[in-house]
Amino acid sequence: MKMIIAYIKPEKLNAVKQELYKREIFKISVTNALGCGQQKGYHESYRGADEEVNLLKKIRIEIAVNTDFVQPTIDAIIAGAQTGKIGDGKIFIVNLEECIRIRTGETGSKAIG
Amino acid sequence: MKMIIAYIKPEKLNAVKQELYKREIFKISVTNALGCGQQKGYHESYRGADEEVNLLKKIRIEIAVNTDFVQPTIDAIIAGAQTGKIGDGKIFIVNLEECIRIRTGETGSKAIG
Amino acid sequence: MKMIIAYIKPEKLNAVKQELYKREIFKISVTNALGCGQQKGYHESYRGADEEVNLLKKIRIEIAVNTDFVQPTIDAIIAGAQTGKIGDGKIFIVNLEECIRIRTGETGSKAIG
Amino acid sequence: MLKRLAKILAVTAIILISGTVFAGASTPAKISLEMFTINNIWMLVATTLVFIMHLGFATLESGLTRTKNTVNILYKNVMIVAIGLLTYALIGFGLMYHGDSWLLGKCFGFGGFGLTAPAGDAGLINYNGGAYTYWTDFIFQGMFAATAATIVSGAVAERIKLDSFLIFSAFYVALIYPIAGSWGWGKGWLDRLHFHDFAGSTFVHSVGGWGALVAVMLLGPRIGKYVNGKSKPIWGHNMPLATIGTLLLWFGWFGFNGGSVLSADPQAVSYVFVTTCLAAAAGIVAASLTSWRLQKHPDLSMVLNGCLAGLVAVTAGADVLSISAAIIVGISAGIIVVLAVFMFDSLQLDDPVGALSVHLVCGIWGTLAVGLFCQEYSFLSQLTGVIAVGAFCVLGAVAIFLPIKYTIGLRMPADDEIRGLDICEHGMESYHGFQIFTNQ
Amino acid sequence: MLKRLAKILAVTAIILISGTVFAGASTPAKISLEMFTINNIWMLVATTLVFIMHLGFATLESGLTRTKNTVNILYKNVMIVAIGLLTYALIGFGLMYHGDSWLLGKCFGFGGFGLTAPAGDAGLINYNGGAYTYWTDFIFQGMFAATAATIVSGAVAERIKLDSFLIFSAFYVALIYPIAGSWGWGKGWLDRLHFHDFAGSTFVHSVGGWGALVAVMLLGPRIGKYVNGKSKPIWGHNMPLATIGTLLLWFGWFGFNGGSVLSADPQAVSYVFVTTCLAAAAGIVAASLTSWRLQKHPDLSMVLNGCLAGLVAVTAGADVLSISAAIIVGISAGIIVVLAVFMFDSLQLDDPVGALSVHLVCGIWGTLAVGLFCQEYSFLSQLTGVIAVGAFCVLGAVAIFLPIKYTIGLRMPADDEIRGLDICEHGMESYHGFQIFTNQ
Amino acid sequence: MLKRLAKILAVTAIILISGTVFAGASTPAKISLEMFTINNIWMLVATTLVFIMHLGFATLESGLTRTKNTVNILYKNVMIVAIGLLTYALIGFGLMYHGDSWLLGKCFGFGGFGLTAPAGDAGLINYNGGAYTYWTDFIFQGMFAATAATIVSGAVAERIKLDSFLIFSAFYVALIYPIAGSWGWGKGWLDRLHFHDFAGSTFVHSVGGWGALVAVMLLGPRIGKYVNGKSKPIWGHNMPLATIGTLLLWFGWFGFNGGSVLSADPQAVSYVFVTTCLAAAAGIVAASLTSWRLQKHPDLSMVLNGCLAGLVAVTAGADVLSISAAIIVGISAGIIVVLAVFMFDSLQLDDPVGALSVHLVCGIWGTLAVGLFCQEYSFLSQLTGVIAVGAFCVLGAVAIFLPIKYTIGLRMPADDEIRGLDICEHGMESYHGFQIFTNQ
Ligand SMILES: Nc1ncnc2c1ncn2[C@@H]1O[C@H](COP(=O)(O)OP(=O)(O)O)[C@@H](O)[C@H]1O
Ligand SMILES: Nc1ncnc2c1ncn2[C@@H]1O[C@H](COP(=O)(O)OP(=O)(O)O)[C@@H](O)[C@H]1O
Ligand SMILES: Nc1ncnc2c1ncn2[C@@H]1O[C@H](COP(=O)(O)OP(=O)(O)O)[C@@H](O)[C@H]1O
Repeated sequence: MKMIIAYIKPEKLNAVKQELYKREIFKISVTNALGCGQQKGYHESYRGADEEVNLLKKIRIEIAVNTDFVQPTIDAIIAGAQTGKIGDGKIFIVNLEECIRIRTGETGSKAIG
Repeated sequence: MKMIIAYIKPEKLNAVKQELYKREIFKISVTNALGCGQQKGYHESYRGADEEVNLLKKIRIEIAVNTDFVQPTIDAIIAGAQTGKIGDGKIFIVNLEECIRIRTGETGSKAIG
Repeated sequence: MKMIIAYIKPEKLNAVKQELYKREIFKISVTNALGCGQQKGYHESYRGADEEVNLLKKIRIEIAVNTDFVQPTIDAIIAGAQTGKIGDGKIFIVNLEECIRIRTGETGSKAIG
Repeated sequence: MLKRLAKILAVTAIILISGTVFAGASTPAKISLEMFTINNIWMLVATTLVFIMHLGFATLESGLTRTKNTVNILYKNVMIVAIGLLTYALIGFGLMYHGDSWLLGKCFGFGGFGLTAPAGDAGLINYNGGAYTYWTDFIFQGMFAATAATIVSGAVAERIKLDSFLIFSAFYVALIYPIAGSWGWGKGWLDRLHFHDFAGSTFVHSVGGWGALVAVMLLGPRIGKYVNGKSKPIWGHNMPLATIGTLLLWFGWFGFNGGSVLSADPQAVSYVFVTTCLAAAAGIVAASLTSWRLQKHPDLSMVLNGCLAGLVAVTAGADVLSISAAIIVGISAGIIVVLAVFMFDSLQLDDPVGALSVHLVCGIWGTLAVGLFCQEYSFLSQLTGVIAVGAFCVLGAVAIFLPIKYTIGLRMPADDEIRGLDICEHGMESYHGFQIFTNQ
Repeated sequence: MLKRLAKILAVTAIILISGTVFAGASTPAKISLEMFTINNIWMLVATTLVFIMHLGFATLESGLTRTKNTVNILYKNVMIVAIGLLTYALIGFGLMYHGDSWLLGKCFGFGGFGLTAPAGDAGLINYNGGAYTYWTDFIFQGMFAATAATIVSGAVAERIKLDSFLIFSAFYVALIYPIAGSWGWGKGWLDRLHFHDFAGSTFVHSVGGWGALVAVMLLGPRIGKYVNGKSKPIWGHNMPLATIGTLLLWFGWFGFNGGSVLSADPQAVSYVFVTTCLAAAAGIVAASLTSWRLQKHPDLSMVLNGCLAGLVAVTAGADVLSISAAIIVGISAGIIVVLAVFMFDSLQLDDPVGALSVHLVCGIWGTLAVGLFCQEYSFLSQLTGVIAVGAFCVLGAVAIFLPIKYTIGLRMPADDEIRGLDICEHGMESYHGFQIFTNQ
Repeated sequence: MLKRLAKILAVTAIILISGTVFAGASTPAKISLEMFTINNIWMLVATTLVFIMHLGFATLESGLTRTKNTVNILYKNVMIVAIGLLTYALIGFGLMYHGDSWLLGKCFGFGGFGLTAPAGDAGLINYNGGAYTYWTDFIFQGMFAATAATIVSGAVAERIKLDSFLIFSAFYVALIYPIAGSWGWGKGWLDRLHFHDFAGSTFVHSVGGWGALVAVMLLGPRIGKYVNGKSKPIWGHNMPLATIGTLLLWFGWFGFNGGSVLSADPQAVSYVFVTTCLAAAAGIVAASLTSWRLQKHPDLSMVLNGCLAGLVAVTAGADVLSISAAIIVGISAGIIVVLAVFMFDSLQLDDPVGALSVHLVCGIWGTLAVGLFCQEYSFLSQLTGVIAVGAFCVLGAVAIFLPIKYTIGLRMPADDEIRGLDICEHGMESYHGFQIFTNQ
């Protein structure tokens, strides 16, 4: 099992969800995050003092999947989030050792979906 | 060492904390998250336009523990968060390679607690 | 590749960013979190009812780096966030199996920076 | 439920057809046209100020409760202004001020449905050396009416069903408020007793407070408020909003008390302004010190309650209390309100915004204070008024609530209460996009 | 763009030098000094109340839109008050109320730039049995003027360029509003036709509404509002703010309608208060029931719209409608406004705050209602007024917008619209530090 | 500290016992009862409007600072109204308006503690061709008093200890404000000099501003404001709140300036309305353009400051400036205020809300402008007034602050400042449940 973590642009969340659904990946968790990457920030100014803001609004997605779902998940995220412009985001994959469904206590691949 | 990540219902946080304390697990980190799982969402409507909301409010807990604390931690989360109803959440376990206490620079199992 | 997760005090974020930049680590993701650790909480009281608050405001940083950048990243976080007082936070290191740049589809170490 | 409301509405419209356009200017014989105009304009300005109290209540109540119920509270407050004005036009005004159409002793009378301005001078309300038009009379009194129901709204917040609350409010404001009011302001038996309630410590605030008490007892506390017998804090979500509400209420009180002189009499109105403001100020300082001492930290929500406590308490005697008495009434109200919040909490009567402590307790205190501080008023009469109105309101509220409880029910299902009334009753959020973290 | 504005400003200042300090007290011959003073003070209080409507619009409009555009909306609303007052002083007042300086039939006249109080009695405005000073006349009318432009601001929110909007507003309020107004209130041809618009259902609300309609059509909908032909909800971010806005608008309406009596006449002003409030209340109840039935849940934003709908609709006839007619006008406005929101949405005319439904549709309805419910006014005249003003405003708005569209452009670049106007136009955030989650 | 306050309170109550209930209506001999009533009602309406300025300050100041200090700011503002009114009743009124009880030249006099309405006509304040009651006089003046201390509150926000601030405010408003005021409005030596300050550019705004300047210098900047000699932005957390504050202040200013006519004189009051509004409008436009040019983006907080700058500046001469002069004063204030914000920032005088720039700088500018634009007033007298009041206030503020600094201290411990005053002083949060992200 793998844990897939992705940072995407906020306005792409719906598209990514759509693409995941198409590939029958229904369970995801989302948090809002600030990201500092290649993308240029913007300038905020307030009462004469300026600041370069380079922590931009991003959305962090966490999806735990069985190994055979890794590629579809990656494909879905790319299909939904790619614009080709800087700031599209990243996907990270981490090994997931165990997964437990709190409701039933089930573990492993059965619990993940 | 393991990193335990759990998604639970917000109103169960206090109960989970209680159960963790009972098992002498005192250190946790919490973020708020939105989760999309088996649980049915609800309908929001605004000025005539509707939307099915299926990203529900969840709380994400991150607990780094030494290996012998993994089972107690899982038990505690289940004890605190289980209602038996859909939406109770998931626990994920990832291998933790290193842990460093910023204050002292200590590493490994000493640093975790 | 490693995924470095750190919890620091909110007011140290700028200092940590500065130190990371010095070591040419430019890409980070940040979320706000609540942490429960060794640090004493504080007392909130409202209309006669009291509560001990021990979930303190923290900032969670996630940095994916190639293996040779792990030590500089740790050094930078410690340099920026250490005050020597309880509550300085923790650094956790997890193995990162894959990293994909959404914009280009690049993978691995090329994609990380 | 919707159908029922719709019918009531239709009836309203039909009956009100009796209302007619004013029949050209006319002045009361005794006072000059100028004086008539001044008095009338002041009463209208006062009406405008009383109106804004509804915004005060809406913001105060939503500020002191949680985000997940904010739309619901705002919705209720907006509806209550509307329901209050319409039912008062339909029936309340006729129940409260009917001249001398008593049907049952000096306890119950009825002057007829709808609004009809008597022709000529008869249509002018002569009062307190001044005069104003029939329409001014109605709109000023109508604005008062709705406030009583609004008081209930805060106490039952975060758990009552929306339709049940609206039905309760409609009946309470249409029947209980005006009948109680007729006993005093409508020249009924309490007025005979020389009972003095200048601007409504009893007739408005306590009336609302008693309704709130019944509601709180029937509803029970919010989930999570009392855990293993211990009271848990459930924080209000927006202190600026609560502060806006409190200061808008004070702002409106200039009209509430100042307008209750019922004329623009310079001495009387200005004196009422001074007692009102000094009592409010004294309430703030006293509540602040009390809270500081008892809670270790000064609690803003208590100070806001203290301000309102001073205002509510001085309302019964704003015209007759001496300056020092007004300040003492304010100080004591500021202390009492903090202790009352603790008391209701220890009785596990869950009142999210302190409405019982402010409106009921300090309304009673203010009414009794008139008997204590002013020789011309008897403590016994004041006490009689407090008890009689209390008994009537409690009975009335029970009589309205019980049928509702046993038909459509009073309380939200627990799951909905946890998710919040905004999503469950209105399908919307109060602060869309904001990240709200809550484990309650 | 900045330079252009700066120049306009300079010209203003210079021309206005003609304004002089008042030349000592003087009273109109016929009425007593007392009556003069009362009338005048009431008009000034009414002015103060109308002023606060700008805060009402600012909060309502920002509450019903997204956090990322809040600074922008607030900024526009603050600027509009300023621009409205200054241009009205410079030119608008002279275009609208110029006595009898008609240049083109009874359609267009001009009384000169700037403010100059005629000496002596000539400077006193005698109206409706009362009187007030030249300065009172100007400031009351000036406060009205800016509201028309503010109405546009809500409809074009979240996508229009700031400078384009400000330029449009300046011209619209300086030229279109006063010329249209002169036809009726300035004793022009519509007044001759016996067209009745008491306080501006047509001359203020529809004028704003027509401008908004043109703007909405030229701009197109917000990104993400219509996806594959389906309307998507774009939630307002702050319901307490929207409620504050609505109730402040009602509060201001006491001055808007009450002041439009143009004297402190007790019967007239108090009657207007009653019709205004009952129509607002009826609008609330009707919109609530309509929304409850059609949307399954009662939508707070619709109820707020319903309140304003009742107010806008009753504004044309607040002085002449019977009580029951006022209530019926309010009820129908409350129903109409909900349906109108659905209609505009299905036409993909994206109006974030419902300005078209409230101000345009109910403005028209209210104007026509005078013809339907009052025998002394002809439906045909009312219809003529509605159509003529509509045609003129649409042409005027197009004439102002098109040059802007083809020079500096009307609409924000898509990327900036997504990021939000606050960052892109103002370099700042409305709620700094708050975590806002949005995927829109 | 609590005990000390409690004692002061007790003394207040006792001394005030001298206050008595009004002794029945009576009119001044010369003017008609009607005129008396109108004047009096207008002054009371103006009082009501001035009152709401406290809500304006509370919301403006909290909107322009951070969430972690919001409860604290609201708390201070609510307390100040109360402290201001009570101390003014106790001693301030007697220090400021004591008829002719001078003790030290025309610099210091005292008319006695507490409130006592002189019997009969003697109790009526004859002023400016009008008249009003003793109580009206007190409550209008009392509302003014507290505003001076509120100005300080914004400048010292986010770092001052709560008890220290409250003690300072109590003394500043009880002693410094009324003594300075007595020099001009109390018919002291500045009045003799023909110094003109119509409604308080100097006696209210500068008095507050000088106190703020001393406080800011003694306190030092907020942690994180100046890093390595560079000024860092510390964003205000709630722009809608700041806008509400500003427009409520303008709303209140109708009473502040309009009421300062001290009668309902139609020409005078309406003229003051016009100058006040045009100056505010001019301040908005000028600040907007200045900010747009200098900061590249138009900064809403600057425009809000510009609005207030125009209002503060026109306040000294609202009755005597010509229309064009009023606009020029407004424009210059709008430019000055932006530059002043930059200047104070470069001097590392940290003023979170721009109180120094608005109230001190524009208060001075407005006072001097009367000397520049009106032939009947000498620039030298105006300058003398500015300097004398400045020197007195600075000395007074230092004399109050230093003992506090060396006993209980002025500034919060650094750790508490970082965590926020809401948690550390009040044990509560302003927006419970909201996720606030901050690295400051
Ligand atoms: N090495 C990294 N560690 C943590 N987060 C990262 C890393 N690289 C990118 N991110 C996240 O992804 C977001 C987009 O990255 P960016 O480099 O701007 O995208 P792209 O490479 O597609 O232009 C960043 O804002 C950040 O949140
Ligand atoms: N595979 C997954 N990946 C990421 N998050 C998940 C996954 N499965 C569940 N979650 C999280 O757990 C929450 C509860 O899941 P759900 O399936 O509704 O619970 P249950 O299985 O107990 O009914 C979801 O809302 C989501 O936040
Ligand atoms: N074992 C852990 N698991 C998860 N989060 C932790 C753990 N230990 C510490 N943290 C996070 O780090 C923060 C600081 O920890 P704390 O123990 O107070 O620091 P220190 O040890 O430097 O005094 C906590 O508030 C929490 O967010």
